Amino acid sequence: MSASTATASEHVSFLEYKGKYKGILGWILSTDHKRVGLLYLYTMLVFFSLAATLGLLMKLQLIAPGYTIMGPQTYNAMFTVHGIIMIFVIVVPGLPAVFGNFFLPLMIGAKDVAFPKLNLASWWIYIIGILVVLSSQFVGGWPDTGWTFYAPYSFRTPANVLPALFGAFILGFSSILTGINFVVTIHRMRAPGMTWFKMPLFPWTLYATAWIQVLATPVIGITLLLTVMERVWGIGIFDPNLGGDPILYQHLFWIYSHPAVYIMILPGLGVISEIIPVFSRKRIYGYKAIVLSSLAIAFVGYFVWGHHMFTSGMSGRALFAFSFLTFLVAIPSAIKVFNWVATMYKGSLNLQTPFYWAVSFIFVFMVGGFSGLTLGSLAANVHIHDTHFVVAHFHFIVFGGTGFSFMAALHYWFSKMFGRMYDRGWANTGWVVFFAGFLTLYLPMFGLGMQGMPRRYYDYLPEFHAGNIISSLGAILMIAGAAIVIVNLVRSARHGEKTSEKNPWGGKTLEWETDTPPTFENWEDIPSVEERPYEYK
Amino acid sequence: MILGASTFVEGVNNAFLFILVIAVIIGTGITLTMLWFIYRYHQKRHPKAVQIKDSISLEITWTVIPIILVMGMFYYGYVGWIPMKRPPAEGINVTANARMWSFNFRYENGRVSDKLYVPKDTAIIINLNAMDVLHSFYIPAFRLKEDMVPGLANNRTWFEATKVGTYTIFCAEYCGLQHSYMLSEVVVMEPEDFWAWYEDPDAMVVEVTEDVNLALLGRQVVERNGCLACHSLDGRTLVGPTFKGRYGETITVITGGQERQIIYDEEYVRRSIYEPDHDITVGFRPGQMLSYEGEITEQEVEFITEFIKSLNE
Amino acid sequence: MSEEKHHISSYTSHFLVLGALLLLTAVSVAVTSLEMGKYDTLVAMLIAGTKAAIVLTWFMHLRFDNKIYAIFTVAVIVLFLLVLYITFFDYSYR
Amino acid sequence: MEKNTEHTTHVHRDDEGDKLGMWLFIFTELLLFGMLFLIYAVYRFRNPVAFQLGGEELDVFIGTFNTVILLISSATVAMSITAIQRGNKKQALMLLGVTLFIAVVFLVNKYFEWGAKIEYGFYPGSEALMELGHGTILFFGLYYVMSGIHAIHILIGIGLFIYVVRQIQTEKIHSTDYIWLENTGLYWHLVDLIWIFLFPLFYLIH
Ligand code: HEA
Ligand code: HEA
Ligand code: HEC
Ligand code: CUA
Ligand SMILES: [Cu+2]
Repeated sequence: MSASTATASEHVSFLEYKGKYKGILGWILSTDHKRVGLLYLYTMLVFFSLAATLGLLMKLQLIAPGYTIMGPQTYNAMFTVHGIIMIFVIVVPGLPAVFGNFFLPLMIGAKDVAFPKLNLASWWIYIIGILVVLSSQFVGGWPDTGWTFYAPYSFRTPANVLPALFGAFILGFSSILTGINFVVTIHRMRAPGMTWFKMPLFPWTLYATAWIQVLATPVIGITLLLTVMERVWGIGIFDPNLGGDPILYQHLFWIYSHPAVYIMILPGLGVISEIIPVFSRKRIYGYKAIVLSSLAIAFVGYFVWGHHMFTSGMSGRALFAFSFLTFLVAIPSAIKVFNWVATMYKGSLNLQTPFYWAVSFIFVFMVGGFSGLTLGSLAANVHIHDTHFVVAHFHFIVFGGTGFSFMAALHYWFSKMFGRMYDRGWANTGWVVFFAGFLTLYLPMFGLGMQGMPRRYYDYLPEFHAGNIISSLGAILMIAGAAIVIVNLVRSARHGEKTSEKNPWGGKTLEWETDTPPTFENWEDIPSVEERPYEYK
Repeated sequence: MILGASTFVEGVNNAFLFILVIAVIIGTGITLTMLWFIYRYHQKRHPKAVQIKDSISLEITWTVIPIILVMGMFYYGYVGWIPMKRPPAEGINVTANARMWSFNFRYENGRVSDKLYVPKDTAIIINLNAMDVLHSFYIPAFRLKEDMVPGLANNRTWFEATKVGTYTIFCAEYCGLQHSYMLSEVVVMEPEDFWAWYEDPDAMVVEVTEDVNLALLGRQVVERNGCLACHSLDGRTLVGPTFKGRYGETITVITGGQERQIIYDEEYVRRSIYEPDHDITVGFRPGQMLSYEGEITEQEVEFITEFIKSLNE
Repeated sequence: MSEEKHHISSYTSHFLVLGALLLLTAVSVAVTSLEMGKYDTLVAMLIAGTKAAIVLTWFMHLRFDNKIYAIFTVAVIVLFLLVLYITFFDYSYR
Repeated sequence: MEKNTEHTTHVHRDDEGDKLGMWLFIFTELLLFGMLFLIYAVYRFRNPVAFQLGGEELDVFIGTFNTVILLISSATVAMSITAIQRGNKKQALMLLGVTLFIAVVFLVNKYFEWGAKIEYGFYPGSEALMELGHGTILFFGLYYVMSGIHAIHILIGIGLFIYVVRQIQTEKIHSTDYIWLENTGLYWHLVDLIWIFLFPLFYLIH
């Protein structure tokens, strides 16, 4: 690790670099931020496939009313595990853990993150958390509470929810550690000359995200812990029979989980802010506005949690305040969208796969965002709360937002990460099928929700059949698209065309100045920065 | 959107439409602009990008305009919602009881029903009462939804139906295994019909026993009270033990932590219904089944017993 | 970076701080016997808040360290108080 | 913990960074306990009388005693940092020894306090408690949870102190490299900080 080995490892990429350990140990015990990032990526791929398969099975069950392929207990367990994995294992750590780890140090000109060992530890904690969640399969069956674990059902259900609660609690630690790591890295390790307002936008969003991770995650930690205690000892805090208030549980849950949705989306917004200028060959429009809007989202996002509880029996005044704040929190997102579009204006657009993902991101993000506004409106929410409209909203914005930006980032940075280029033809085909499948799958759900089909329904009345058929067929189309995209990427990572081109897209941020793939400690000399990012001439 | 049949419909629909219109206009606008840029400024047609300076006034414009728009959205949402929170002083009071996984409705004169019967154009004030976990009282056609929270005092909602007809009531808050089967109906009638139903003397003192099949009556009671969500009639174990082939058997239960053998007889059935946690059948959890004290009469217990007995044949 | 100057607090100052904290504890215990009705909690919290501020400023060195820590700490406390305040939008008007 | 000595000595040592990391960790702790205080506030607001009566069940003397010794231990930690900065290893070790001792005494006190309550039949889920009103159940539920989680933090603190003492003995921590001690100190002050609020909220309400 010391400076002397750095000379020996000159021009050896981090993928081939030989450290203390060999083989797989060289990965799972490596503190190199790039390897940790890839570890997260592989783990996520595995569990995403698992949870996505559960999603598909649910859609198959819903293709017709009544029993089609599973019973209600299985269905309930499925959306619970699907939700827990998708939220706590995939999209919350998502972009920060994979691309944040890999690219944050590269983009700010550092050799690693501030606490590399802690970084590795957070991956291990993450793995342990996942295993604990999944262990429920073997100790009393999968939980059946939904990912929200609402009291009092979560301590009255006969299913064993303890492993899931505990697992999610552990996953929270991993998230906190990543957050601490990033804040310190960004404060202390920026390259000489990189002032705050010369920092690229992706690190900026990571910074905002990291603060939410640090300040919101403990809330869910203590909430889940209390639920565990409630179930084991009956302390009464959320149990109405003992004087507790179930609505207080919801407050605590959403005090975390609303900010958490911005943990999911902010880094995605950052990625898009990287991609749009690069493929437009243009300076980003409104750099400062975008930075400030990220911080504003992070801050205001703390005070809108109550919009998940509009029909919960909360006081009218609280509803009023939460609805008002919810509308305010939409403004910074609007600012970003306008600035992105303005960036394309009079650019010189280079149409590549990452750019397709980015543009389709803007589209689905808009649809998701507008449906969010509908949900934020008091009167409308009363009708569509807890229906498939909500399901459509969050798949649009979580899967469409975070998922699409994840895909965009993967394609954008692919060659830097693996030293190989993906097959562009397949990548574009995959995107088309995926996008089409996505719309077919989730658009009908808006209709179903407006008609009044509640969510978490194993079975439904015949009047909801039409929408469900289309949606289920869409799921199949989408799986096909996703399979093309993923198989193409997995194949290309192993056999794709080799490249050591440092800067295939003509980006202006620091990560494009390192070798492809980067060497073990990224830089021989830490670069120094004079210009603002994205200064195209 | 779907048909509407209450006084809230207009407010909700307006809020919805207002947002929808803005969303469609801005959404299509932005999408078309992007597509146009993609076409017009494609590398081939526009090889050299033109760098433009940021403009503060533009940033302010597209901050202020959305703020105005969202305040409009907030306003419509607020206006549509206000009446839901202001039940009138006069109206018919009904208590809606929810438990896993059925609703029932109790009227002021003591009449209990598993469907909600209401007169048209009259305010109905519903006291929401959840007995075990969260449920939610949802009538899409009325644009009405309110969670039923155990232990929450003053948990009320109200509505005024405007069209005669039958509409579905859903439970919209996840409440376990049979959540999707926790349905009921609201029947909106002309006021005369309603009052006739309400004061129907036969409804109160139902059964004149002679020549009626008690087991059949029992079956009705069991169906009406949602027992079948947890107890099967064919030997399968659902949430609770099956009803089939149990009557008269010697079974093992846990009473106050002690295992003991008892006979499944009428006395046991009565205790199971009124004090379910007194004897817990081995292999099941206490606290799942709630007491039906005050909801199922002694007479009905008799019917249920006959019904369970009849399943032995 | 690690060569920055460090402030070294004297033992005397630590003793003074401790003395102040103990004094406030004593006051806090003593006041409870006065019946002040609804101001009880307010007074208790004010005293506790003062003690907390003392611990933060001197024992935890916020006064001498980089200002950023103090700013962050205040921001976090404000955030918490806002969350608490907003929660009571519900409970005060139910 | 936040830092690792090996890495910092080889590649780059950044005491400020380590301290920032510790502060961030403290913020997470503040919010974690903050939420418990929020729950407390809500339930006290809804059950004022029961909370008052509950408070009278707790022994003010033990509470005050624990407060006083915890404050003293905070001072000794702070002083041990001064000692290390001045290069006075022996004094630092002695002061840390006092802190450790106090931490243990605190736990012993807690043990007896809890023990007496549990013997009395007052613990979550106990029959005696269930017979009392909802407010009382909540008061004692919160009392056990909050002082329990606080006690766990004391335990972790004891572990940290033992580690730090060993590091001082082996000269890994010395007058120019004492960030571990400083961070442990910060952590300990946090534990104190929380107790400063727990004490009046549980023992002093009337
Ligand atoms: C990535 C995650 C993510 C993001 C970013 C958002 C963003 C938003 N969400 Fe969403 N939400 C979820 C994930 C997310 N949500 C999840 C998972 C749930 C369900 C949880 C569960 O119950 O299981 C949920 C549920 C949910 C509800 C509760 C629904 C219910 O149960 O009744 C509400 C209600 O207000 C809501 C609102 C919003 C709003 C207003 C935004 C805003 O931030 C959106 C802002 C974006 C835009 C507005 C679009 C872009 C702007 C323009 C194109 C410019 C023009 C704009 C204007 C004129 C304003 N969301
Ligand atoms: C990131 C978040 C995320 C993502 C991506 C998805 C993806 C999908 N979800 Fe998800 N969903 C949630 C988060 C997510 N979901 C949450 C939080 C809930 C709420 C849970 C609750 O109520 O508690 C929910 C609930 C939910 C429901 C509602 C259940 C109900 O209320 O009754 C349904 C129903 O259709 C559904 C379906 C799907 C489907 C079909 C997909 C599909 O789109 C998945 C598509 C994925 C692919 C197409 C990838 C396929 C790839 C492969 C199979 C691998 C091939 C692999 C290799 C070659 C390596 N989800
Ligand atoms: C929420 C689920 C649920 C509902 C609804 C329910 N029960 Fe039960 N019931 C149970 C469970 C679980 C048990 C076993 C535990 C016990 O003995 O309390 C049980 C036990 C019983 C028993 C004893 C059965 C045996 O084989 O030992 C009887 C009789 C019974 N219930 C009758 C009824 C009747 C009548 C109704 C409707 C009016 C009803 N139950 C509704 C869950 C339910
Ligand atoms: Cu009752 Cu869902
Ligand atoms: Cu939200």
